[in-house]
Amino acid sequence: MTVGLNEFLAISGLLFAIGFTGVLLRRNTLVIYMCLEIMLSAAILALVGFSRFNNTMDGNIFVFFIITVAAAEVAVGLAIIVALFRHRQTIQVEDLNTLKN
Amino acid sequence: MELVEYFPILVQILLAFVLAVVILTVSQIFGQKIRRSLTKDSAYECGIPSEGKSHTRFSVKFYVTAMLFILFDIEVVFLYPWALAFRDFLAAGIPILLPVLFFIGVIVLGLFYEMKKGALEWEK
Amino acid sequence: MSAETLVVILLFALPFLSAAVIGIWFRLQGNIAAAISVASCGVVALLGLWLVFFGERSVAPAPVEWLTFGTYTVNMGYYFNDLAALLLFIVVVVGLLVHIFSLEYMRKDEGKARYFAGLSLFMFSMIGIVFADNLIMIFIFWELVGLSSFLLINHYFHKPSAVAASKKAFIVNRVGDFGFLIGIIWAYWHFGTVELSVLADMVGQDSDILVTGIGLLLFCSALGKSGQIPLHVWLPDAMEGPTPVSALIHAATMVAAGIYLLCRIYFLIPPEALVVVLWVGVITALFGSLCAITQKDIKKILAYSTISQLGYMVAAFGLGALAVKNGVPVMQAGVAAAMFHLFTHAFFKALLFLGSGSIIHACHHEQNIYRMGGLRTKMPVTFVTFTIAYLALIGLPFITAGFFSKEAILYLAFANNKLAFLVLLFSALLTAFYMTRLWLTVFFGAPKSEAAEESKENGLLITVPLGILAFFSIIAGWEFLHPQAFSGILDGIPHPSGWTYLLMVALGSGAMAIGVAAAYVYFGVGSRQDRLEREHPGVYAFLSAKFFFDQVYNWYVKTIQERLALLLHFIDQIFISGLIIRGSAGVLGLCSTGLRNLQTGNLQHYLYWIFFGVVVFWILGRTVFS
Amino acid sequence: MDDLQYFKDAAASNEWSLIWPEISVGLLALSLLVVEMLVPKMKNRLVPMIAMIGLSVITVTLVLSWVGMGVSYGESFAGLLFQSGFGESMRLFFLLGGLFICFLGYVTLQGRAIPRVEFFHIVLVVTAALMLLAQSNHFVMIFITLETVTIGFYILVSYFRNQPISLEAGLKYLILGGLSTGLLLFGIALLYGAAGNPQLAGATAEGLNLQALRAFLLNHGDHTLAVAGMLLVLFGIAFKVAVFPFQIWVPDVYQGAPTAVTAFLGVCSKAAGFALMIILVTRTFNVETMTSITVPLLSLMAIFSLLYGNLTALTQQNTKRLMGLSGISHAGFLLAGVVAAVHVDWAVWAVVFYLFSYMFSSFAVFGVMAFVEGKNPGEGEELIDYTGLYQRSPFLGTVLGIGLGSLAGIPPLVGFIGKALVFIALFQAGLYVLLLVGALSVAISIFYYFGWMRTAFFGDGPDTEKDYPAIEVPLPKRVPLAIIAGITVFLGFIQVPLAAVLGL
Repeated sequence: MTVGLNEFLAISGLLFAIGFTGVLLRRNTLVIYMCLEIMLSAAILALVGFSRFNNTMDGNIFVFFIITVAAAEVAVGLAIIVALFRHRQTIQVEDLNTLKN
Repeated sequence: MELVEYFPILVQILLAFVLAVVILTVSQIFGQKIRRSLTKDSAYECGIPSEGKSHTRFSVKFYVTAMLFILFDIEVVFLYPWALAFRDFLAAGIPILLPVLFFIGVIVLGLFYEMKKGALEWEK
Repeated sequence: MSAETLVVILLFALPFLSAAVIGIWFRLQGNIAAAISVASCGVVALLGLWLVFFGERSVAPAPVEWLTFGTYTVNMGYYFNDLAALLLFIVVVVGLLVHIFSLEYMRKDEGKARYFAGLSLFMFSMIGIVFADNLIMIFIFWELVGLSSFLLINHYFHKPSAVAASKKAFIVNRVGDFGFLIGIIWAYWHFGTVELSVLADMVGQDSDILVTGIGLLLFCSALGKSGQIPLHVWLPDAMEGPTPVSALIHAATMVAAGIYLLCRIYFLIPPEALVVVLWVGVITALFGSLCAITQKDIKKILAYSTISQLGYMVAAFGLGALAVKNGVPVMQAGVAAAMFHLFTHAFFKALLFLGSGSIIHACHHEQNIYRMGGLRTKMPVTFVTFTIAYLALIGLPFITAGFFSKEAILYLAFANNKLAFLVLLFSALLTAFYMTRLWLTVFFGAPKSEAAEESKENGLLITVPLGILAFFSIIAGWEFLHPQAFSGILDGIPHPSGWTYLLMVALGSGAMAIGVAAAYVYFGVGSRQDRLEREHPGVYAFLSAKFFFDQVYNWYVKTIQERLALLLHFIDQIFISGLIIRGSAGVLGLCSTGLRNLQTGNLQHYLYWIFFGVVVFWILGRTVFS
Repeated sequence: MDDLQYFKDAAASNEWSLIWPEISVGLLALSLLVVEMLVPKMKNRLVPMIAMIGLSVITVTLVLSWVGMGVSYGESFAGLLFQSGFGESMRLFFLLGGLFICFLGYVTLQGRAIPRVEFFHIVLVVTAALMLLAQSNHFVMIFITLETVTIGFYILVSYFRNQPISLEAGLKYLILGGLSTGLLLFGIALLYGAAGNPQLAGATAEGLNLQALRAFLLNHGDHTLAVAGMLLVLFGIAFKVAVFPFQIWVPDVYQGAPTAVTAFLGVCSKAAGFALMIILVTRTFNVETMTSITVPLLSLMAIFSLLYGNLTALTQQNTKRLMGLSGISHAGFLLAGVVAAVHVDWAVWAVVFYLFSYMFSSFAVFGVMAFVEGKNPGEGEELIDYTGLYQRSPFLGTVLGIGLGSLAGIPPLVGFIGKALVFIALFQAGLYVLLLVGALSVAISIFYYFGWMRTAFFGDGPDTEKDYPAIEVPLPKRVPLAIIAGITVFLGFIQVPLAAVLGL
């Protein structure tokens, strides 16, 4: 048998679900952030898969941009998380509830 | 492609697994038995018990450098397809040089900027 | 540009400028502000009178493109016919007198500048309503009038009651106005235009295109502004404002604007809608006069009497078209009767209010009629003028203006709808009853308080306007004096003939006589306290409960446990107290607090929220909708 | 080889002159950094000036260019961009927005130990991205510009890096925004995959190009992957415009962010989202098989947003949160307008007009907030702090009154016209339920807007014993506020100029 589009989609769907679940369940902001990146990777995988099985390059090119954007996002995100940690000494979500109601 | 072509990978995984199991069991069988107790298992059998976190926090400068590295590292991504297509495009007379030069120029400007900001000076 | 157009532009510009100038430069110099405002009003009055008597009637001679949406352009022009002339006459005359009156009445008030700015703003908006030639313009000036009334009621904003009253007025009016707005949109969608003249032609050609819904929605506006049941609740409270304001806005002009609007767009109101209009008016007339019986605050009495008189006008309008000639409803009679009563009522009710203002001014802001008394000798001018107004209101036959206009309405009712006729007649009797009570208690007997003791007649600034208004309260009803300017409207006044005429006079004046006599016998002259209250507390309590509109409202404000009240008095409760007075305690307030607790500040919860949002809407998208 | 030919054509379709405003805004942003490097001494005064002057020059030139050569129309950059009247008007919108935000930032940042230059730099970059976003015609373009905007906002929201609440707001926005990005991206991937599927007739190689996508959807609008992708994309954008149920982040982030950023977020970010909504819902997904889903779905979102925003705002005491929550209800209005635009073409312009009116009115309010608030976090943000504002500073009081009145939709201010237009559009589209809910929510909104106004004008706040200092606003800083307030009133009476721009 061959590895077809469906396998790609299954895995990317799985990644997406894993990422989403992690985002929902983990308490540590950094880990949540990683899970978000996993969701992005899921989308990337889907794009690559489609791009390959639809014989078009757009998907692959798009992936470059996504990677760049993700990198920038990570840079900013890490900066924020680090700065917050230096003020609060914690990045557990349940401790970050000054803003409410 | 045929799943068969993945066979070597399968073999390798199996090998790694088997090897680990074998070594552990063998050592369990032939290694000398020791009486285990809490004191024996603790880090120091004598002297004061260890205190404090095992890992220490390190300077935020690492984060800064790491982020900058990520950014500049990723920008390179765009140069690969460019390099691949460069020759053909140039031959076909498609403007390809100047746009990339502009792109790199912007990145260089960013580099100067962060130098000016002193993000790269380790000692301060 | 024709002279008329120029004058109209001036009429708009002057009050607006004076309001702006005062607001920008003279917020603190009360006297300068007063001078500016009165001066501008005086010029406006002159120009207005010129326009009324010599200006030619014209429909949007110089329209200016003003707002555009879709494929439709609303022009800003004016539409000046005898109807508009009539109201313009009232607005400028009463407005000027009230301005002059205020000079004395508000002399020591620290918010003088604010007050006169408010008056000017009101004149601007009111003139806007008079001239507006399309529904959207009317609506916008409608809101402006509401705003200026809001500001003026709020004049004594350090009094919580005034603040509450102003808010109540504003919100209740907006309730009506949303009906109005929807009506306008619907009308635009249905007829494709909102120009009054164009609409008139369309309906004239084919009266089948009328939609009852549109008529009723447009009627909502009058419901709010003219204090018809169930949106009447704001008018009595509006008496928190200064008395001249009550005279100008809440008796003579603004509350009459509702009737004016109805008459202006009468061709949009199909017979089915008119039945509703009629009965709302009739019930309001009865309701108002019943409530007035037990009030002790002189201004509250007059307020309820205003409600009931407005009820008369609305009823008159509703009656007008019940006579249908070859498929097309004949409105002229109703419009004429309503406008005629509006005309006379404006003068004598304004006079009543100014008179009470003069009394209140003299009695150091004492408003309880049982703490006045014996003012006949102390304030002769006020007494005479007030008496004239009083006679006009109860309709003293053959002399006073009120008699003729009320007769016209009663005759119309008699001709078209006997039941309505009886109710109106009865409320006429009640009117005589409570007004006589007021009159006897205030002016006769011995003074019953320090204030009344040392009260004395006011200066010319107050008495002259009273005199002028008294003059009009008499002659406004004499038809042989009606100028050519108003012929377009007043000629349509229905006249009974032969024995019907005699019957009308007999019944009308009979009811009046009975009312007066009953009040005289029952309350006596210059009584110290309310006999009804003393002897029949049950009846008194029932009446003074104003049919529990306000009672339940206050009671709710105190306690929110009682959910039943919500169902019974939806408008009063949710829209006024539940939402406005006690936003944080009312039902919506509770929802609000409940919803706010969703904002736990915990990122995890937010993530869950979004997750469930995605899931729910995903399922909706994938199953229900597709 | 034909590939090269393809690229040749693509390169040939690059008409750089079309996007001169974006380019010049970007260069302006870079020049700010250069300026800081060259003259570090006077940067605090110089940089904001350069930013504002530059932006205003560009704005004027843009408008003049319309008068001069009219509005260009059609695809360019190999279908990445699509010039149209809509895009042009949004360009103007974002330029004006960026301009005023620079002013607000100048006010907010004064007397704070925080770097200035980066703020204006990022605002300019974001503005350029927003302007491109409004004209994008290709999912790559949409994604890049949207992410540039979002990442810029991550930084801006947590800009007061010495204040934990600012950082916390930034973090919350970061995580939730990342989530929405994930949804959006996955949706795009699915759409792309569905559109390019060789098995399907009418499959397109350009699955990321909106026209091509629409051409595909015309045949396969009910394709499972396509519908799934469409839903995910809509969810992703719904987060950006903060409509129910993706509105939950709004109050916290708005409160934590610096006021200038709150204004930027509340107006320009929202507008960007709605520009996308219009591009996608009314120009791409507008095929029967999909409108049958989108219309009821979005209507539901709009209804809930209207109710949620207004009800929650009723008892809100913090002005920033209040603006956020009322913003949700305005988003509900706009979304309703978008839904109407599916059926009625000119409703698009109603939405744009509403966006403009919303921008002017809420900028007036935010401008006042920037002057009232204190330097410490959360200082001067409560409603109580507005007690007797009119007495303390008649100017600010008046501007606030105008802004709030317009937001509440009191005629004759511009907010009323905006609402009226949306109402008419809804009526023509036959969406009566939305119409009713809209009217009801306007009635509710009157309450809290007027509560605020009364506190500011008649000053009977909860505790009047505490005396509030008068606020002095120097003349040069009055000018922008006065202009904004003036426009709010002026457009209320005469819409012709704006209508002319919008082609209403």
